[in-house]
This record gives sequence, structure tokens and C-alpha cells, in this order.
Amino acid sequence: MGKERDVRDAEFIRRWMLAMAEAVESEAKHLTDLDSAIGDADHGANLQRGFTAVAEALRAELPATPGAVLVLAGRQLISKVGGASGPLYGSLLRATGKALGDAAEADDAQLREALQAGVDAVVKLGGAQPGDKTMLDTLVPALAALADGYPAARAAAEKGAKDTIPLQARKGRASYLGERSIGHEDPGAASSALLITALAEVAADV
Amino acid sequence: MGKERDVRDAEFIRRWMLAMAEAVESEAKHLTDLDSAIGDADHGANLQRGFTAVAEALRAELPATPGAVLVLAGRQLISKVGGASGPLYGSLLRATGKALGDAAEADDAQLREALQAGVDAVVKLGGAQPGDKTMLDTLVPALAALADGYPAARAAAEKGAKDTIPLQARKGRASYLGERSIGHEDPGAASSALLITALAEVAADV
Amino acid sequence: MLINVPETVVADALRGIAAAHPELTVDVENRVVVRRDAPVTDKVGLISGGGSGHEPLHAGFVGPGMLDAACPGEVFTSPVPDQMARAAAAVDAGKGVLFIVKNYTGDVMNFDMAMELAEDEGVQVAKVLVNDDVAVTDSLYTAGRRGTGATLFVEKLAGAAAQEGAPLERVEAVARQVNEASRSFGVALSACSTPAKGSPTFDLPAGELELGIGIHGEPGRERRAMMTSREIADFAVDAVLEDLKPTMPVLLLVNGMGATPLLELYGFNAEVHRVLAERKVPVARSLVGNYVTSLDMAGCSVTLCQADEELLRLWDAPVGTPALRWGM
Amino acid sequence: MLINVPETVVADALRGIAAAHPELTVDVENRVVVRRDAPVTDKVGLISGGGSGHEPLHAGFVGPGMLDAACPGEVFTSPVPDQMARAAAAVDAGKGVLFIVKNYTGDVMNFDMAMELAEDEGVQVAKVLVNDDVAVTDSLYTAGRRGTGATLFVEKLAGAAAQEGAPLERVEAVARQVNEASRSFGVALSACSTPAKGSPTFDLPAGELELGIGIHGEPGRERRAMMTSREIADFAVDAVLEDLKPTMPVLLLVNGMGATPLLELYGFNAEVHRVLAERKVPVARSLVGNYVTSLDMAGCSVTLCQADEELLRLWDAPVGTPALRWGM
Ligand SMILES: Nc1ncnc2c1ncn2[C@@H]1O[C@H](COP(=O)(O)OP(=O)(O)O)[C@@H](O)[C@H]1O
Ligand SMILES: Nc1ncnc2c1ncn2[C@@H]1O[C@H](COP(=O)(O)OP(=O)(O)O)[C@@H](O)[C@H]1O
Ligand SMILES: [Mg+2]
Ligand SMILES: [Mg+2]
Ligand SMILES: [Mg+2]
Ligand SMILES: [Mg+2]
Repeated sequence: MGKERDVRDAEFIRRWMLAMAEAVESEAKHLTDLDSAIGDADHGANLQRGFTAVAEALRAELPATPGAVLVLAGRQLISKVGGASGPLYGSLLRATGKALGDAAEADDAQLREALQAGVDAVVKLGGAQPGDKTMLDTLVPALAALADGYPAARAAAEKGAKDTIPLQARKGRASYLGERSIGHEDPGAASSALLITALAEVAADV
Repeated sequence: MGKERDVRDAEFIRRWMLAMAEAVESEAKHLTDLDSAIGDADHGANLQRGFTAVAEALRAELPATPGAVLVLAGRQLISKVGGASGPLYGSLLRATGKALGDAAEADDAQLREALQAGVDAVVKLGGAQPGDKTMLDTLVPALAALADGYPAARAAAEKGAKDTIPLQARKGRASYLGERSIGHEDPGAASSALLITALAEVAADV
Repeated sequence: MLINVPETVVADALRGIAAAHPELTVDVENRVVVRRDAPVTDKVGLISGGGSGHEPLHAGFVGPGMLDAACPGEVFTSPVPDQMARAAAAVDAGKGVLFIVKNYTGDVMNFDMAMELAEDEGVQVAKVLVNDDVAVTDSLYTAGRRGTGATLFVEKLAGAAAQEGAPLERVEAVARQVNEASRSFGVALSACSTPAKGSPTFDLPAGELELGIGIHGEPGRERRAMMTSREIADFAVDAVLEDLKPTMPVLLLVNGMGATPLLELYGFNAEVHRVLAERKVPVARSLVGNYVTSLDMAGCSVTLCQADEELLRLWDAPVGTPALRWGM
Repeated sequence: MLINVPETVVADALRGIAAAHPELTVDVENRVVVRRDAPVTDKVGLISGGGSGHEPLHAGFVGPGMLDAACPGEVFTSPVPDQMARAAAAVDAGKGVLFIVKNYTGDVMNFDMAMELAEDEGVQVAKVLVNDDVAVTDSLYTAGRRGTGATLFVEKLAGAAAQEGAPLERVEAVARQVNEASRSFGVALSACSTPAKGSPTFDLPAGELELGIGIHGEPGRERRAMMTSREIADFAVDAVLEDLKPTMPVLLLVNGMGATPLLELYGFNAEVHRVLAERKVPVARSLVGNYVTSLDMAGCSVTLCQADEELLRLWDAPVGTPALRWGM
């Protein structure tokens, strides 16, 4: 156990994706309930469908590079999920993968940079900013904290998700509620915390 | 107060109808609830609509004879109520009225005979028999007891209505429920008890 | 409920029907809905009616190729004789009228009284009872089988025959044939709420369903733990097929009771087609939607009608009503 | 719920649509519903889609004079790009295709991705966003107004233009004009239950209602004590008229959200006509029914579309789809 070195290969990314698939599986109902309060009650089912497909694809075939694994995962999400989260999470992973290029391994600094490209893709596609009560409220602080290591990123992600509770939504479906969106955790911010947590757990487990 | 003589005129019948209209008004919800359990939840509203029309007609114009009052009331029910109870109660009153002919007054024996003609009309029109869990389970015993006076008729009517509870319906909408109709009071039997009670009260009040 | 007060629900709806369908003449006060071009020369008049709460039945089926007039009663309460008598006078073109009556004690009595009134006015009247619901045994111990989904088939097919100019006896015979060839079975996943009562007509806990319900919010013959769409289709179709042994292709109505989403109803339709294929009953035509409803009840019913070539031809004939329209 | 398992609800419904409507080609696996005669020579292809749960929207509007294809997503979840790309390939006759997209973040992103895919395949694609819901302010602080009832008007009127052979720019212009001329407002009397959640998406106590709801089970902008049909009509129509100041007659859609009985909806229609008359807005055509629904939500919406002579002509043009049919 314990971190031995900070170089990540395709198998590491696969383990991350499988861990996320598991987390989504067990948290699906919770995510749907969050989405029920300020959205349309499908976020859990959406991600479950998406990450189940990702896991299946990665069990059937493991691409050679971490970048290729993420591009494959992103494509699966785009063509299986739909809704807002499909294109957004799909682009996040695909852009991260593309940024990794076709190197066989990436060190943590490279992965962090690639994730930044992924988050930039989410911003570009969805037009949201931190504070709009979206997944970005988890992803942006988590990435900033990632410089201090995975546990810090995880803590920042979890805090980021909870910090969406007092916010009024300005993007996505929850924005229709205006002030009534205040007082609820954003479902996408919650699922993003699962994604970062899965990454941190897999990293801790290498 | 107290009964002075047993001769009934048009005004007496009008008072009976108005008393019935009042009783239906205050019991409408109860009748509808009974009908909700084994029927279609409209019996209270049906009779309310019908007897309101009867009361209005009789306030506007008082026909000269008891027979004519009942014929008018019966016609109002037929053309205002609909459902099973409209034609049945309408025929009951109309046939009773017709049996009274155009005498200016009727004594209690004549009224009893006329009511028998009314009940016969209900049997003929609906094809039900006592024991089928219908208004007849109130009307038939009440008429039999009427020979012993109005209070006896009223007691028999109220007992008749309650006695429908253990019966399985064989006529009307409740019969669709088969055995599940057992254990509920028949709404038409309950409203017939109101009709007999109204008659007894008006008679006691003369 | 989306209403003003319970007392005006039917009148309000009639005003709304008048506003929505200029091709109908709506007598709000007397509660008669008539084809604007009635009486149609040389055509038998078709009249139906019944309690309200089953919309689009019957007013939604008034128009060329189907009914000439509809008489809506109060919610779940059969109309009064005056309405049908008035309708008969409005649509009779001298070839007589046919009353299409769902078999409920109240409907039968009120239509019978109307028949007398209309005949007194010199209108020739025939009457056909619709009694297709296999959930009710037709015996001395019941008021007989209820009229439900088959009403749509009777109105459409007899309506097509009348539109072609068939005489009263023929239109009546078609209606009778269709009724005899039709059977239905219904299931409720929730009770409905009538405006007068304002709350569900019976308690149906989540996770249970009622088998063999009618269209008046009455409970069914049996309550069970919730079943899947597949199981309900098996149960309902088999209940119908136990009574009707089709020797030819069927018309199929997969009917929603009012509050079942069309998404679910289409899924149920798939299961009904599956079980019919398994039972080797070919489906000649099918119709899926909320046609014979019970206010906001969730649930569905299945109606089958054995149809010979002639009935299929009448089915395909043009129809132009608010709720059923093709070929025009 | 009348389902098998939540996971198969959409596929089951597609099988049921295929069984009910032989005039449609239904690709259940890839979730594309196409006119059987597509691609129609010399006609612009019209494609819409969105989450399921709004039936008959969109698959019920596929047919001559309206859509060429519909792409249903999961319940309340926009479809994936592959569906629209596949639909585009199936219906393009060389004159290009128009995507009709309801303005939701997910729909917009997925259709945009599909546009790239289709254009990569050499199909010319235009896109029109529908955003008619006045309950949502179109500002930097929201995802913009939602697309609701006006979708029906856009699909019908652009569909009629396409059916007449208009080129892509013209069909797109009609769609855009219709959207700009349309506004809606919706009210919920109950929440709906999605198959995945299995219970109401929000708690709405009896005796209260939500004003300004969308079609995805989300709560509205404001909760109030129950109002009468008359009051709701006043509120909804005035909300629409605050935004849309019609200078010509309107097309009116009085739409049920799924579980509101047609009886009540017609009564509401009467109130909507009354308030429009009071506001001196003439109604040129109206449509009453469950067309753009939200599963089993009780409630209604009002959509107005200012219609010039040309739009009225396109409205009256023949249409032959499962849910909207006239003139054929
Ligand atoms: N424009 C956006 N930018 C970033 N994230 C967004 C945006 N819009 C929505 N989201 C995220 O997507 C989540 C909702 O996802 P999901 O429920 O799967 O899709 P939908 O809203 O289409 O039903 C929201 O909770 C939010 O975090
Ligand atoms: N065939 C019949 N003979 C006598 N009474 C009947 C018959 N059918 C029904 N009834 C009576 O009518 C009552 C129901 O009346 P109501 O609810 O107003 O009409 P409906 O059943 O048409 O809704 C029943 O409770 C029963 O007492
Ligand atoms: Mg969602
Ligand atoms: Mg009743
Ligand atoms: Mg009744
Ligand atoms: Mg969604």
C-alpha cells in the first residue's frame, strides 16, 4: 500500500473509472434525490447508465495509454448519458485524455494539467463559472487543491459540493427555480465530488 | 303540536318534500361517502340537485292536490337527477302521486296505499327485490310498519338501511363489487330512510 | 382540481368544448352536443351519452362518421331523459335514431324513459346496450356486465354504417354485432377523485392495484400487490380471451384511464401485442390512448373486438370528430 | 406505475409505438422514430427530440406535414448526439435538415454535438431553439427560457412549410418566427413521478399549487393556495400577455400536463377563452388536450402564438401524425 511513485498508467485510469462506476452505483439514489429537489430527478440514473457503460467498455478492452482510456470513457458518456451531464462529463474526460496525448504514462503534474484542460472544456461547453452552483464548484477548488496532493483535492471537492448549498443556481435546470434553488446541494457538484474521491482513493491505493 | 287528524293535504306533502330537501342537504356528504365505498360517489350530489329542484318548484307553485304535488316532485327528480336514483325516486313519487288521484286530501290509509303503488313502481322499473341491497330494503319494511304509524315506519326505515350493511348487492352499481359490497350501508337505502324520516317528522309536526 | 366549483364542472366543460370545436353545436343549458350540420339528410342519427368524467367519450366522438349527438350527465351520473329526447329531435332526419347505451342501471332507465318521450314525438328509436366488461359476471346477481371500452368501437363502426346511409335496422345490427364481438378488462393503479367528493373514491395504497375496475371510480373485483406491465397485460388479455375466443383478427383498444402517462401506455401496448402474439390472436388494427377514461384514475384497459372484413372496412372509413379523426 | 422496470421504460414504449403505428419506422435500439417514407424526395427533413415523459411530444408528431424524425432520450433526459445524427442521415433528402431543439442545457449541448456529427457526414443542418416559457426570465442568471408548448406550434407550422417544399432557410425562418411569436405559462396541481425515482419529484400538499412550472417535474417559481380554474386562467393568460402583446389573432394551445382530466381541461379552456375575450385578443384556432406533458403531473399550460394569415394557412394544412391529424 501507500504511494510508491507518482506515475500513472492506463491501468490506473481504468481503476479510477471503475471506482467511479462503483461510487455512482451506490450513490445513484442520493444523486437522483438531490436532482429531484432542484432539477428533474435523473442525475443518478444518468451517471449510472454512463459509468456502467464506461466500466463495461474498459473491462472489454484496455486502451494502451491513460489518454486513450479517458477519451474512450468520455465518448461512452457522450453517447450513453444525454442530458446536461453527459456532454459535460464526457467533454471533461475526453479533453483530459486528449491533453495527455499518447504518452504511455503521466506523472501527477501532467495529470493535473490535463485535468485543467478538462475543466476548461466544461467551462467552454457549458458557459458556467464557479459560484453558478454546478459541478464546477467542486471541480475548480479540487483542481486548485490537487497541487497539495490527492487527499487535499478530495477534501476540497467535498467542501466544494457542500458549499453549493447556499448558492442560487445560475446555470442548468436548477436556475429555473431562481431563489428556490437556494438551500440544496447541486447534484452535479455532488457527483463531481465522487469523481475526485474515486481518483484520490485509487491514488492512495497504488 | 301533536297529531290532530290523519288527513293530508297538498301543503302537508310540500312540507314533506321540503323536509326531505333539508335532510338531503345536510346529509349529502354522508350519502356521497357511502356511495364512494361501493358505488361512484355521486348519490349525495344527485339527490341534492334533485330535491333542491323539487323545493324550488314547490316554493314557486303549490299544486292543488297532494297527488299533483308528488307528480310534480317526481317529474323534477326525473328531469334533474339522472343516474339510477333519479328515475327510481322520480317514479316512486310520481306513482304515489298518481295513485292519490286528484283528491284534495288523503287520509293515512290512502297515503299508505299510494306509497305502496310507488314502491311497486320502483320494483317494476328497477327489477330489484328486498335483500338486493337497494333502497327497497328501507322502503319495503317501512311501508309494512306504516300501518302502525309514522314513528314505527321511521324506525323500520332506519333499521332497514342499517340492515343492508351485511348484504351483498345484487342490483345497481354496487353489485359489480360482488362480495366486496358486503360490510357497507347502501346509499340509496340510507337516503330512503331520510325520506321516511322526513315524512314521520312532518306528520308528527302537524 | 382544475375547476371552479363542483356544481359547474359539466357546464364549464361544455362551454370549453363549444369554444374548442366550432364544428359542434353545444347547448350548454340543456347539455346536448350535436353535429353542427344535424340533422344530416337521409342518415340515421346516432346518439350516445352517459355520465361525465369519461372524456373524450362521448362528446369527443361527435362528428361525421361517428355520433350525431352526445348527452353528458353530471360526473359519473347518467344523463336525464330530457337530454336524449332533445338530442333525438335535433338529429332525426326521418330515418330514425339509434341510442347507444352503456349498460348501467341508471343509463338504461334514463335512456328508456327518453325512448318513450322521443317516440311520443314521432321519432323512431332503436337502442343498443354496450356490455363488454368481463370483470362483471352477467348473472342474476349483478346488474349485468358494464359498458366500457367497446363503446368506442360501437360508436365508430355503427357511425360509419350510418354515414354510408344504412337504414336503422342495419345500423342497429352493426352496433349489436360489434358489442357482441367485444370484451374488455380494466386495471386501476390509483383511484380517481370526483369534483363532488374532492378526494379519491377509494383508498389504494401505493404498491397495490385493483383488477377488474370499471370507469366510475368503483374499486375492482380484486386487489393485489403491484404487478409489472408484462404481468398486467397477461392478466387482462387472458381475462378477455377467456370470454371471447376470436376466430378472426381483432381490433385492439389499449386505453388509458386518464392519469397514466402515454409513455407507460405505449409500453403496455407492447406487452399486449406480445401476449396476443403468444396466444395467436392477430391484431388487425389498434388504437392506443386515453379514450374511455375515469377522470384522473391511473390504469388501463384492454378491449378486443373480433372484426370481419366488413367491420374492418367500417373501421377504416373516414371519421372526423374531436378525438378520433382520419380520412378527412 | 404501469411499467416493467425503470431501465426499459423508453425501449418498451418504442416497441409499443412501433406496434401501434405501422406508418412509422421505429429503431428501438438506437431510439429513432422516422416516417416510414423517409427520406421524402425534395423535402427538408424536420427532426426533433428531447427527454421522454412528454408524450405525445415528439414521436406522436412524426408524419406527413410535421416531423420526419423524433429522438427520444431517457425520461426527462435529452437524447444523445448519435440519435440525432442517425436521424439526420435517415431523413436527409439532400435539401438539409432542421433540428427543433427545446432550450434546455442538455438538449442544446447534445443537439449541437449532433450537428457537428451530421455536418461531418455532409448533411446540411440548421437549428432552431424553442424558448417560450415566460415563467423563466431570460437573463444571465438563468439557462434562458424553457421550451414547452410552443414546440407543437413550431413543429406543425415548420412541418407544413417543409411539406410544401420550402427550402431549408425558409423552413428555419418559419420555425424561428413561430417561436418568437409564442409564449407559454404552466401550472401544476400535483408533482409527477419519474420511473427512476418512483415517487413524486417534489411535495405539493393538497390545496396548494405551483405557478410557473416546466415540463420536467421541477417545482415552479411560486407556490400558492389552490386557485379556481377561473383564477388560474387569469393568471396564466396575463403572464403570457405581459410578455407577448399580440397585434393579431392567436393560435391557442390549452395543454394538459398528463393527469388532468379532459373534463377539467375543457372547463379551463372556457376560462381561457373568457379572459382572452376580456383582453380583446381574438382566438383564430385552438387546440385542447394533452400534447406536451410531464408524465402524470396534474396541471395545465397555456400557449399563445400570434399568427398572420400565412401561419394560419400553415396551421390548416393537412397533417397526419399519431397525435395531430387533419385533412388526411
Ligand atoms: N452549464 C453548465 N455548466 C456546468 N455544469 C452544469 C451546467 N448545467 C448543468 N450542469 C450540471 O449538470 C447537473 C445536472 O445533470 P443532469 O441532471 O444529469 O442533467 P439534466 O439537467 O439535463 O437533467 C447539474 O447539477 C450541474 O452540476
Ligand atoms: N335496480 C335498482 N332497484 C332499486 N334501487 C336501486 C337499483 N339500482 C340502484 N338502486 C339504488 O340507487 C342507489 C344509487 O343511486 P345513485 O348513486 O344516485 O345512482 P348511480 O348508481 O347511477 O350512481 C343505490 O344505492 C340503490 O339503493
Ligand atoms: Mg437532471
Ligand atoms: Mg352513485
Ligand atoms: Mg352515478
Ligand atoms: Mg434531465
